[in-house]
Amino acid sequence: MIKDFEYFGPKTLNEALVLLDKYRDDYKIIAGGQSLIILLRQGLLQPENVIDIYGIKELDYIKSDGKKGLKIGALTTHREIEYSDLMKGSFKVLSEMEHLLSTPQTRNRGTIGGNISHGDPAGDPAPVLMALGANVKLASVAGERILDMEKFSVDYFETAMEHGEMLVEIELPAPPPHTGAAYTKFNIIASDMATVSVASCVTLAADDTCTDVRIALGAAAPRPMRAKAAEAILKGKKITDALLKKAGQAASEEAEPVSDISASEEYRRELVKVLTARVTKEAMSRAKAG
Amino acid sequence: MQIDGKFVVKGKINDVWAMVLEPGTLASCIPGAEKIESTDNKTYNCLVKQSVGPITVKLQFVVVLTEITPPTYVKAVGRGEALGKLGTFGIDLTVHLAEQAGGCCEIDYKADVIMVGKLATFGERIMRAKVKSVGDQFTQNLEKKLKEKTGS
Amino acid sequence: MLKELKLTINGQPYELSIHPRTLLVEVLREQLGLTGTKRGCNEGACGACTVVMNGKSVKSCSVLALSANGAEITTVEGLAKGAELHPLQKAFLDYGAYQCGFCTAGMLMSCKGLLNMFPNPTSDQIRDGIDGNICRCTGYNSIIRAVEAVSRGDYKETK
Amino acid sequence: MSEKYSVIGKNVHRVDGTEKVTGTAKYTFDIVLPNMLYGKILRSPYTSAKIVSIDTSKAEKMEGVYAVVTAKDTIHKKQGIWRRFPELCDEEILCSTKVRYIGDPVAAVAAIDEYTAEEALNLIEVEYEPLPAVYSQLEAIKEDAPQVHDGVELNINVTRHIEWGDVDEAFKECDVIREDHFVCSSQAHMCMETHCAAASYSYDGKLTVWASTQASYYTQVLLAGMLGMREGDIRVIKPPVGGGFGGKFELDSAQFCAALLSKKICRPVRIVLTREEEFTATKRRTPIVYTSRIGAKKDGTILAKEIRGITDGGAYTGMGATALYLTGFFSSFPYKYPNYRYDGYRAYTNTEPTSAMRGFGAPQAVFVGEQQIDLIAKDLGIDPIEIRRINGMVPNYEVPGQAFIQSCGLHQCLDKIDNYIKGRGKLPANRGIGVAAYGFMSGGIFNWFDTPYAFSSAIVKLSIDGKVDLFTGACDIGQGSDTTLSMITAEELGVKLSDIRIHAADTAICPADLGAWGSRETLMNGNACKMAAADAKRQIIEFAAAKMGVNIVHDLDIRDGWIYLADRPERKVSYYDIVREAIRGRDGETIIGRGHYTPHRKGMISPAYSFGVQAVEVDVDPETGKMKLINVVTAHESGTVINPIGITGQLEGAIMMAGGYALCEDQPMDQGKILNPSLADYKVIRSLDMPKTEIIEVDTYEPEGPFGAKEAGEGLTNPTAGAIANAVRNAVGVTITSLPITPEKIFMAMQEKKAKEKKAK
Repeated sequence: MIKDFEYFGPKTLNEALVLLDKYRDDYKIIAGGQSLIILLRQGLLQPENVIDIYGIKELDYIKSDGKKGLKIGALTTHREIEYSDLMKGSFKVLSEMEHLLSTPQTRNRGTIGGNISHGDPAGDPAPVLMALGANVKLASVAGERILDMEKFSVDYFETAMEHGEMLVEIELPAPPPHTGAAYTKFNIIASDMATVSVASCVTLAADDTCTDVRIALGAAAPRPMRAKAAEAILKGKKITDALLKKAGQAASEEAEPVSDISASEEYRRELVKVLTARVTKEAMSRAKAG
Repeated sequence: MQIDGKFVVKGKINDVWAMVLEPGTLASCIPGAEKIESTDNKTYNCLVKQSVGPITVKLQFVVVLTEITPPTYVKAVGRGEALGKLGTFGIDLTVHLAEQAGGCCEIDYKADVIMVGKLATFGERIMRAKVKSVGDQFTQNLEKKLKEKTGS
Repeated sequence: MLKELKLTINGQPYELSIHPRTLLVEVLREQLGLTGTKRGCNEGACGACTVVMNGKSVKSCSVLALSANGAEITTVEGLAKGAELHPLQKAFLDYGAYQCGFCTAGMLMSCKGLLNMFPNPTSDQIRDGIDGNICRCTGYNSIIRAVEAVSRGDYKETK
Repeated sequence: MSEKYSVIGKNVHRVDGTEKVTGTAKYTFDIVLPNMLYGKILRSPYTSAKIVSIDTSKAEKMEGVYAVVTAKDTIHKKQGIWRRFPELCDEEILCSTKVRYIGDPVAAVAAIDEYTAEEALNLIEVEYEPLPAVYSQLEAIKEDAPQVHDGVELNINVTRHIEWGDVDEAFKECDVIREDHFVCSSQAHMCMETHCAAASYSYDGKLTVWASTQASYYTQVLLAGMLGMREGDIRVIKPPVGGGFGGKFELDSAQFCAALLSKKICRPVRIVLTREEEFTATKRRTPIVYTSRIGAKKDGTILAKEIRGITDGGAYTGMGATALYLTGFFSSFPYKYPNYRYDGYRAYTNTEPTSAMRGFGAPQAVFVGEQQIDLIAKDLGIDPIEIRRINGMVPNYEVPGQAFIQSCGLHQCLDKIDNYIKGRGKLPANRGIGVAAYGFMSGGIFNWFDTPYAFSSAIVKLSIDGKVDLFTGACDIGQGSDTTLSMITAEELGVKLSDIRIHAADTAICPADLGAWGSRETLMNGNACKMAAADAKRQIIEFAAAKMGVNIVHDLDIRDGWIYLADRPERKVSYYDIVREAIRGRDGETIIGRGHYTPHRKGMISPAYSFGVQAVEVDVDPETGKMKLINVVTAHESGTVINPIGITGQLEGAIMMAGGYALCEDQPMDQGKILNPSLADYKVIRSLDMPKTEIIEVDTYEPEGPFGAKEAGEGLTNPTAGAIANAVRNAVGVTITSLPITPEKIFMAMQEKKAKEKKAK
């Protein structure tokens, strides 16, 4: 049962930030509530104050800024991203990822900002955002700061957000030409959280040399992580199957998975190995096609 | 839930033994330890704060050393509760120390953790991962501490 | 401390005073007696509590009622028009798309949400559209056949 | 009147259809009574502990709390559904001195709302003294294992032995013998409606209980025993039920605690279990470990089978004793083993009790048996379908000393599936089709409940306008028995389905019925309804014959609302007119038809058996071991089909449930604690995971069944796990002997196989 709390429903970002500052010591922000309400009901969270930001319309947007890339407001629902016309080119992976995320009702209600702020290492958006080189914008009464997505997730359900801060925007840089991105997740039931997930974004030169690659792993460590050793193997080279296999091996070694009821640590490493190679190959073929 | 591992530190087995049982050492090694007091040589009262993301749990428990064979073996039983009716938990811990060549000592530990109540129902996935990371951190801290003291 | 809540359910406006902790499903079932909407798990996993909110399907156990302030909500009780069943309801009857019936309200509302997005969904869209609803009895395929029939236009909605 | 039947075999809307699609059906979960309180149950957090003391005083003083009950408020009895055997009645429900698993109830609270009730639980102080505990059946039967129940040696709760022929001699004659080990896991019923009950005890000493139950009669009788009341003072009403699957026909904590609380304060109390309680503190599918030995001649004739099963009983007996029996019996299905031996042991453990679940020990038996048949076929170099043909049961086969099988369409099913597989041709790499054959019962003959009533009864009452009220104790839990029984009654009486109004499973107005389990309602209750309708029909025909002045050489019949001469159908009178006149002619006496059914001289298990063969096609990802179900084709026979849409639904639903058992449903534990007691962690097949399904109906006629009908629903849960295991072997060459068949297990087995092959080179 949920313990009662004070409820605030700010309608503007400013109102919200003032509330965050005022109740600095004991509040929880709720957006779509798709993760938070479960924790409230289990009694694991018993905040005095709940600040419901879902009504802040100014944070619900997707803007394409041509050369500068894409900006997504924190309160954009998964569903809006899933079906947005702006998810083109290498951003198409975002809509594909959203399609795999949980169930229609959750996608209708849940927001991308809420998802990554929850900090679940098995969440779908974070690895994709990391692979795409996203930055997140955090706001507080003191002002704004921009953080690399990689630095945003810190540990299990922990982010770099300070008390009084909230996530307001996700910024995606425009990809160079011949860039392709792909995402895959392994689970047993389609709507389930990832046992392991991998996102990969590859940029190729005219001669198909890999000029840049970013690989991010989900559910393979206490936080979504970049597989930098794997990237190093591929960067600057012409990617072959043999090289992909090597990269998969490297990713599997740098991952820090644990055993749980879904899979053993050993099996998770195998999955990282296979999926890293597969999804990077897909990203590469998209880069070529792009 | 089983957690086990072993590591080697530089130092004489007797020195390592003395240090491991010193409340001060434990207090500084257990992540989140707020209070660790020894009432006699066998009983420790502990208060440890742990958090997983937004969830913070205060654990209050008593550890009793049930079997001691200096300087090679100690068995400890811990029982306690998470404050706020979140549940109770128990730890059965065994530690073996073994002298190794080159003035080193191997510490081999095995812990069996049982959680009861709400604490236990919070996603197995997260709890297990957290316990492992706390365990890892503890051994790292201990290793560091031992290295400092033994000057290796 | 009670808070004011205004919402429109099946076309009827309501004004209520509720505890902030109250979930949308609790308002519907306990305060308004709209027990067609079920609760199967209380953790946002089974979909039995699905309602259509501002045109989209949501799990009413995962929405704070206050967060639905001002919303337009349709529950299973609002599907039929007077004595005339909704096409989905007719198709569910014809195709035996229910057994114990406990998931049916949520299932229908997910389908309604789907039809709001895609008036003539494909089989794949239907499968995806009801993936958030567990049915322990039917194995889903009869539900998919029923919605396919609606999608084909076998059932006309009375205007 | 060219077609044989007017009502049965037709696609109809279910009789409870409109109320279910409009949300107006009122489940127990929805019941709100005037002045009603809400109950919650305090449960043991320990797997095994002595209860030193329970202090409820703080909870009782809390505002909004109206009653708290503990074992002290009971009459100190233990209950169980195997009533004939007092030693198997081992469950107090509210524990007095000892708790035996995490979830065992110790107290219950009734309060003004659920929030208050739950808060009050936190104020109850229970002092426990933890005791040593045991968590698996193999540990439990060791000499020095802690005892779950005092005085039960080696924790062995029940044993079962089934034997015929001379097994030891027969093995000597076999050309090939193989022994395999299998492990079958647990499964949750996962009914959409959790266990719940509303109880209202009146000041004049009568109790009414609305319960989400599969057997209102059992609930009535067991409650009477536990409350020290007379059965007749208890009325149990079964509203629409949100699924049962075997999990709702024992007396449960919601029913008992709600009744006890209500009795204490004479106010209605409703208890709804949470999903977590449903997962951890009800009952679950019985996990079993098997050792199975099978021997055959070179030509594929199987001579002998010897199987041992040890089941994890959990903390109490419940229906688990029957699962132990049935897994042994169905391990011999659907083959003519000339020599057979089963030894079954059920061990108590400190875990959630295990009991009946759809298939009732048979899905486990088929997982084992159908893999082993495939394996020995491979040893012998015989096609899997062929070995099943050689040994498969046939009509009028007697299972020695156990059962007599009348109708049996197994061989036709094998032919159909054989054709289907051949039609698929060569499959791509890493694809495989696996086959499993099965048979299942149409209701159990055993009467461990010791009921003095007929197993099924029905009453048909006619209104002046010919409309029919049908009263029966049958429990529709979603499987559609209300519709099936209404169809049978309408057919027999010769009226339209819409002329029937069914009143079911209200113990005060309906005759007793053993409830919905063991696939018994269609055959057993169907026979009772048919007999009741025939009784009413006889009375109408008597009057019609006199009225029509028919020569006594003619037979009269009723169909489609007309009473007519069987051999001169054009001579007819309206059924509706005759009923009106008949009632007037009988001095206004209501026309009532009565029917009942109890199987006699039908062996020890069931009066009839249905059969089928299933082929499952899977695709395995060779790099990860992930398996996808592609298509499930089932050829089955269930006698005359009463309600075709109902059968399709049963079949597809069975695949969802049995496929889940094979793929992903499991209840892993750590020292007696279920690790996934939520739907986020307990995985069930959803629409995107559901394979295509095809059904091939094979025509049979069961002489014992109403209009030739028999079981169709529960048996369909049996083949899938075995067929999937066989399909995986055919796809990638590995044998998975434990459930569930996870990608990780497939992957690891493939790795092992590769390593072996490498070594062999």
